[in-house]
Amino acid sequence: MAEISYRDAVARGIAQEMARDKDVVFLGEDVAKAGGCFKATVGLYEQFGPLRVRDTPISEQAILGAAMGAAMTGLKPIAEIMFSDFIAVCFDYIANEFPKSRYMSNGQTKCPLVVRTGNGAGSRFGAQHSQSVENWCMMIPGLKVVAPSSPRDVIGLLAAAVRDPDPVIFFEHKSLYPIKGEVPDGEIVDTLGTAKILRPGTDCTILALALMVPRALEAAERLKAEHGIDAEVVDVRSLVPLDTQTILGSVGRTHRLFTVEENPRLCGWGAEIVSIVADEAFYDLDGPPVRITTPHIPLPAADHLEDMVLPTADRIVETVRRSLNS
Amino acid sequence: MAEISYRDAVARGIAQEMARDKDVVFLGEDVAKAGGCFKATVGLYEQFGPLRVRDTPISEQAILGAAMGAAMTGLKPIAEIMFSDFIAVCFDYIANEFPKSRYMSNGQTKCPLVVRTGNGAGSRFGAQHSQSVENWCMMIPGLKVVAPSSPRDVIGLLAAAVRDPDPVIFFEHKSLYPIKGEVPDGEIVDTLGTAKILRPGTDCTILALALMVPRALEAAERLKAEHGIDAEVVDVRSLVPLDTQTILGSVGRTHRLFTVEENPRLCGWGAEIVSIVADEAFYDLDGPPVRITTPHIPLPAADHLEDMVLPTADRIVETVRRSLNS
Amino acid sequence: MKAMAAKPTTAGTPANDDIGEAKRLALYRSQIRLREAEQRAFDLFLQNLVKGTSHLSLGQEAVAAGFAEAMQKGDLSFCTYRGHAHTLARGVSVEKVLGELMQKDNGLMRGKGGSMHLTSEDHGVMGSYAIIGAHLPIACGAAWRAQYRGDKDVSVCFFGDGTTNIGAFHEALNFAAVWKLPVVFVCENNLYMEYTPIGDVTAVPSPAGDRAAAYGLPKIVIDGNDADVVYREAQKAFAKARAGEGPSLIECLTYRHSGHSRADPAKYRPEGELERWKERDPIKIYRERLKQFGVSEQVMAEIDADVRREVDAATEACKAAPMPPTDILFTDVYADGGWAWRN
Amino acid sequence: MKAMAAKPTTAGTPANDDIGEAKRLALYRSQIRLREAEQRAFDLFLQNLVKGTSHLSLGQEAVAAGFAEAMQKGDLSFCTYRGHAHTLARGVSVEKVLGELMQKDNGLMRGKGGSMHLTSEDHGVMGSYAIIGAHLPIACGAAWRAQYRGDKDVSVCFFGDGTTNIGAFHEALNFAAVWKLPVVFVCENNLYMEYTPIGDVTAVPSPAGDRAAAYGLPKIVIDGNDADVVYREAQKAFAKARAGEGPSLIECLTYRHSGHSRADPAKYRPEGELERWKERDPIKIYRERLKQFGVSEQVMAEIDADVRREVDAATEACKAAPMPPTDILFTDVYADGGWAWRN
Ligand SMILES: Cc1ncc(C[n+]2csc(CCOP(=O)(O)OP(=O)(O)O)c2C)c(N)n1
Ligand SMILES: Cc1ncc(C[n+]2csc(CCOP(=O)(O)OP(=O)(O)O)c2C)c(N)n1
Ligand SMILES: [Mg+2]
Ligand SMILES: [Mg+2]
Repeated sequence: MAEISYRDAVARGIAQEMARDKDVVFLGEDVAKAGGCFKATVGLYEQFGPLRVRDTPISEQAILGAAMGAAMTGLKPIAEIMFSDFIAVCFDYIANEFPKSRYMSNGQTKCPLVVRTGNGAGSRFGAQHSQSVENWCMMIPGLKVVAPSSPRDVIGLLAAAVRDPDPVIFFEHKSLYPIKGEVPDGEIVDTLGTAKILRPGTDCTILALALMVPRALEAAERLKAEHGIDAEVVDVRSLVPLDTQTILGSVGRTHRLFTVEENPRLCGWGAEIVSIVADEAFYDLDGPPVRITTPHIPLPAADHLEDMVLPTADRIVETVRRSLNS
Repeated sequence: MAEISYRDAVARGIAQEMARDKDVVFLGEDVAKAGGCFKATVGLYEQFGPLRVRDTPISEQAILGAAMGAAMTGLKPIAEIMFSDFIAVCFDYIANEFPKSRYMSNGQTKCPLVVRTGNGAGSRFGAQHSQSVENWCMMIPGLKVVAPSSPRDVIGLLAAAVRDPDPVIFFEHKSLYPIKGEVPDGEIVDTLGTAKILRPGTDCTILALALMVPRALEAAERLKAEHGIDAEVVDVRSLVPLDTQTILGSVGRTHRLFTVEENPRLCGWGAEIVSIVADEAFYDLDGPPVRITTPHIPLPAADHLEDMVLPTADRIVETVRRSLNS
Repeated sequence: MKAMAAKPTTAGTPANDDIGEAKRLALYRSQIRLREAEQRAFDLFLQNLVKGTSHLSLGQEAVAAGFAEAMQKGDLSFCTYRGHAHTLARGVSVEKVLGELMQKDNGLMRGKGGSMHLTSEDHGVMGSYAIIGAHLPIACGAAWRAQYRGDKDVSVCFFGDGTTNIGAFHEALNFAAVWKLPVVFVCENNLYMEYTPIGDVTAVPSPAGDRAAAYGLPKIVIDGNDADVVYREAQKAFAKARAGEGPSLIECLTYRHSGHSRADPAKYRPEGELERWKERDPIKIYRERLKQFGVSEQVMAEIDADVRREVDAATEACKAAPMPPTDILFTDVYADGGWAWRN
Repeated sequence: MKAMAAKPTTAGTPANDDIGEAKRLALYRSQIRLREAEQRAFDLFLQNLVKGTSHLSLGQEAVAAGFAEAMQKGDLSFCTYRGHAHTLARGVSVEKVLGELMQKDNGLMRGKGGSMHLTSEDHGVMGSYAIIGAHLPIACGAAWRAQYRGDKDVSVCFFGDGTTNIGAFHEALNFAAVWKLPVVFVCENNLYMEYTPIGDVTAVPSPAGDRAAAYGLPKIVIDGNDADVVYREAQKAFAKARAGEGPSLIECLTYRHSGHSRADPAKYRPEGELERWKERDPIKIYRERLKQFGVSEQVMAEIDADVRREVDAATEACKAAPMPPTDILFTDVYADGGWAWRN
């Protein structure tokens, strides 16, 4: 056991997989010699050398296209897209190439790759460098989509993503990079498609992802302490595959659902899960399923403005309390 | 009154607006001399000349970027992206530029443009030329998103989109191009953000968009004739702004909701609307709100396979009947 | 049009035959086969038996044949929606290609992909891509794998003149050059994007050739209607790639006799253009070449007949073949064979 | 490094003074102003008063000043995240720029945009774009409007060396050339993308210059640390654009003294590189130039003091300014001033 940061967990996860399998290669902008713009890949270049850890031009389409071609022919590339907002400049690979080639070729083509990217707000970077865009990927059939909330999950889910035979988009939350957590020694491999109940509870289910997980946990403690409401907190972790069993199971016990997501309001993963629950567990619900999201606006740069728009523990407490008491 | 095709309505709508306002200009691939790959823009080049109707290179980023720059500085460009799947190669403009510049500049920047694009399945073009991608746009704050189902709406909503001061993404359904409908003479201007109740009913609400509208209408007739179920059919028409009043109003009367969308399953507009209704009209609902969608798979090319995956009148009838009788 | 002026650049004689009779006959056979198969596809389309869209490369056979004949087993082809010829040229059966166009169960991808996405990994055909430019970076990636592993195969990426104006072209060329990847980019300049003349939308006369220097590469523009010229240039580029000396960009001047796609009557051509290019039909050129090298009419006729037999048999097999079963709808989204996005 | 070798190419004398004293003083003042303002931004950052990120162009002032001084009212600037200098050079007040960096209510966009998105339409600053390459096509569009309407303004688009490798660069250059748009593309080659030397990731030695021919444009690579050189080249390009003769692509060799962004200590520089470039500091060069032309130390000192007064006053104003009110959060998403996506 050691306490390491989410940031260092990224490098450790990649190193674990590169040490295990020489087909794992890593490319991206400033990732090698400089150790990455968030310093999340420091040391990999030194450890694995210039053939396996490669700096690229500012050419996101070339990065993802090259990752795909390498994956189709036998490697297991990890590609970094520095900020997840930049997925927009290489979205064709995410939307039209990675997820469709196997199907269109009737199973001939494989695409075992991982795209890692810095997601989410909190750094006061403004509207083009702060978005949460996991829904841009969740909505595309044929991808897998993961977003860890802790250093341990970073390693375990990254390892699972690298070993997975399908294209996985791996969202690291920029505001979590400095946070620390306990991580066991030795190899860590987790399982995609599994949500985790982080805090069992009986009065309602709160689903959260990435940076929203610690906020949901804090809210749950306060709901209990201040209002006697016992909330179950589930870290969704994997949007595709989606662990609907855990989610439906939880709602089946608590009868109330809240989702906490950083996505802007419309068509986020909260909408998907609420729709699944409303359809499949309608008669389990004792009241309306409620989404807590960022409002449907671009993100402002100023710190106190940015802080106001993301869901906070306060907002979660207030929303749950009011909804359960009404 | 005249009967014209959805395809011809596109050219008529553009011509109506270009004749009215010389700031309206039009650009895209093969749109000018060749009249467009779907022949939806035939005659515009002849009528408005080479300065206002321009063929571009195969450079979707340049097309949308140029439209934005022109819009910022005084023109009202209409840009064509031939197939909506290609939005993936110019998604940065859709996701990061058009919708954020006004906000980031604290209101200094304007962006009055329209992106028209051929959306949807039914032509057996396979996975990269058949997608319904209106949700790719709906999920981005700052855009407006429209998808007409009839020739009259094509003209009226296109005119509204051109006159709108914000960026509007205008989804034409490729499989509707040949269908015909009555269109009044003279100028037609509709209103964005308004849904239309096409068939009043009392037993349930069926929301549909674009190609799904005629299927929903057919299903409603059959539900009535074969099962005595009186369905209200609402053409959503505009995803942003979303006419939640009409939608909530309808559900308030019928107490049951079905959405019929061509999007693949996850994070479509159906999920958004179901979530809104589940939250805001939970106690109006007499049973689970149900989404009828394309399954979450890439689209196959073969005709009978493609026909099987899109929602059909049959599937709507079956789903509604079973759900209402259970 | 410019290409019209160019005479076949290498009218070899038996004395300087660097290609040799066996390869020449193979080049001939391949071109005939592509021509016959695509002509048949067109006939079947007129009979309403080809579904969806389809993009023929009638008139462009010398490029596909010339490159494919220069490839070795293990070399990889990356094609576009206009990929029938390149797929066939790697040895995929006419039946599998026509079957896919007819969306039958015997098709290459059993109707799941359709004519724009022909893929046959067994033959090194690593896919046909229908988003302009997308496959250029993908070909780089395959070449990167070869470089990383020390494999000696070359990735060959085919695309059109119009494709040189899209961003992915630029990113891929720079990337390949910087990483010195064993990839060969082949631009088939058939003078048009869909319906718009390439000159109307391109800043330079040679859409690929005049861009090569931007990536530190030599300008190579060749007669794409002469299979020998193509074959020789392909060999050079492949040798360079295998020697670890990096990518090549080759512009082949050619012309499509058919419309852009099945829906296109190609009315935008200036009068006489098609006729002039038909005089430089690659098959006509190659028949003359073979004659020069002393190949008899009878040998050619036998090849023609042989090819026709394959195409006829394929046509019958496709007509008789069943539609794909509906259970394949939900297979092969993910590597586990299924499509489950939830538990 | 290559630029190190180049001496200032035009060490004019009063006899051949094509620029004239008034403009020279303006160029001097502008460079000092950019330097002082950015230096202040750095100081404020060290005091923890600059929030979010920020990208200084200390050392690159000659490019911004040279272009801005050649622009006319109505000409349009399109900048990147590294846009403070270009914004200031068009006449935007130091207070508004520092205010935005400090995310105060007196900022140019009241803290809604942040340092990467400086925009002041009143000054022709049509935005600063933080997605690499995005603004090149946008500048084309503004130029298209000018062409369509017969307006005589020029759109000027600034970007870095690393940006030449992204797809949008290629699309924009071709588009501008084909449409003959009045747009000037200015590549500030400061030798690095973020932390990676441009030579490591680019197929040609001059990332912009060696690409110009791919768009039918002449290769122009100039000393970007000499404001006179920049000013003259800008004038030429603007005249060409206004005459309807199409776009230009100008590569300016320069160097940033600071790190890529506030987080970057710039450890990746080879030893001595920064020092060598500081010898060619644009402000040092320009002081010498002014001396050559007989401008006294005292005149320069007065300008310096004047600028310092503006910067000091701006600093105080920004420190005193309130935070932006929270109600602006929900304004100006749409043209109606609000954010309503539903009724
Ligand atoms: C990104 C993208 N834009 C547009 C299209 C539509 N489209 C299909 S083929 C084509 C023309 C391509 O021209 P070229 O590269 O010369 O190839 P050719 O068809 O002549 O072989 C276009 C514009 C597309 N498939 N993808
Ligand atoms: C599409 C995209 N990719 C990557 C980045 C991250 N990024 C910001 S600045 C930068 C380096 C840009 O280098 P250059 O064009 O030389 O400009 P400079 O910063 O040197 O002025 C990178 C990679 C980005 N903002 N957008
Ligand atoms: Mg072509
Ligand atoms: Mg740079």
